[in-house]
Amino acid sequence: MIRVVVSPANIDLAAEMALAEANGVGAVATFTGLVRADPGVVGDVETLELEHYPGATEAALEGLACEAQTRWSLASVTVVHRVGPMRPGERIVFVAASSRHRGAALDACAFLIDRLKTDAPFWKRETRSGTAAWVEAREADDDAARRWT
Amino acid sequence: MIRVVVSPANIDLAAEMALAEANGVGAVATFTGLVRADPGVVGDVETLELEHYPGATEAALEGLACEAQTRWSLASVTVVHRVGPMRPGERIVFVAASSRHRGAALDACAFLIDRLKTDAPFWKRETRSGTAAWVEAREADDDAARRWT
Amino acid sequence: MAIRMLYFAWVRERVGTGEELVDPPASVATVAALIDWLAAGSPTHAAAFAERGRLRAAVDQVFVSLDAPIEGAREVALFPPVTGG
Amino acid sequence: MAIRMLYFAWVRERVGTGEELVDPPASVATVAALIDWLAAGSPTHAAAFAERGRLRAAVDQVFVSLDAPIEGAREVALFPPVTGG
Repeated sequence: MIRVVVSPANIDLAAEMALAEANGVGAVATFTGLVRADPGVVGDVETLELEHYPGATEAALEGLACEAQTRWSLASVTVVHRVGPMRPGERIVFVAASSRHRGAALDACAFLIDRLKTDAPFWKRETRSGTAAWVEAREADDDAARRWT
Repeated sequence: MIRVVVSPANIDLAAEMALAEANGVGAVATFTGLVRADPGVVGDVETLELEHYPGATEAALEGLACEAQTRWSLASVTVVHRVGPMRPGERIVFVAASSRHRGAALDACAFLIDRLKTDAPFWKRETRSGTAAWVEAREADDDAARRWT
Repeated sequence: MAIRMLYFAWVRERVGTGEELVDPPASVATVAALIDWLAAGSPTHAAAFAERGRLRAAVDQVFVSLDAPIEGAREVALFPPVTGG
Repeated sequence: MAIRMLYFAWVRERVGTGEELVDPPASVATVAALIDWLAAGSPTHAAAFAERGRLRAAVDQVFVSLDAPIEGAREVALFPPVTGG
């Protein structure tokens, strides 16, 4: 099963886990990314806004999910990414990989989130003390994504 | 936060996730192990029974959780392990690690489940076609645990 | 043939629109040449595209480097490095 | 001094009990020697401990190898390799 969702709706973790577990598998690895308040010199993050490239974003995530499923023979791959405005503590992204044994699920989960960070067209804009600013890409993300090539 | 639970109760995933997320963190990685029916020559698994060493098991899990928290500066570590009889599809184990960034959470989650497999005193007994048999340890588990030393 | 340009994040804000139709001459053969051609025609575009090293591109929704050809392209997107997850 | 022996999984089944108190002589200095002493005193224990390579041990709830000393130990557990998770 490949499940890719890009949506402004809250991410329902229990529902996503139930889908990932519903395959008679032995192992489910997940990663959840949350909005951090991340106090800075100009105050805490009040709002985080996620912009995406409709069509291309979904295609990129489906491509990643297929690549993971083929590479690790997974029973299921889930990638749910929120877009639009959100607040600290809310979920931005949820990825899950399920398989018979744990090694494949854990590796695929790390692969999915590392590659998502560099390969999927999303852009973050933070608002602190009423002022919005685009978040800069992290070089560490490129390094993490390169591990898998 | 370190949370270690060894109990015959069902693992409540949503409640455990809520605890792991309640620290203003940016990343939560989880691993869930499920009972597999795992069809074999003597039929499917009907029941899986988990025996443990009361006291020593909890201490071993707390030791692992502390080691992970120190090694990766985690905001929270959760290890919940079920004991007693259970059926295919039910959760045996849930581990979660949360941190600011994803690398620490993902690595700590893999560490916890790899080391739990070799260092915590649990024993599995499967019943297939009415006959119970103790599950043999896998050499692959020793190899996975050694990665972290 | 007209190309549908898409802009995202601060590129969109600096260009002042998320989408426009453009019709470059046939001599404009790559994404980089397209950027040069757009910048030459408008100070707003020139300012938006000033930091060439911070621009990324997709041609017909496929991520490409700036030296990629645009022959036959129907949609070209320009945007900063991605920051999802 | 008496030692509380604990047995788990198939070791428990083969010994026929999960727990017993034993009082080895002072010359029994290691876990391996304790196993030998128990096996010498009872055919059931001898059978349960026959595959020495498949036995693991803990002394006072700390995992140890079979050549570990048992001086002062109050609790010694014998069991197969663990299979949790």
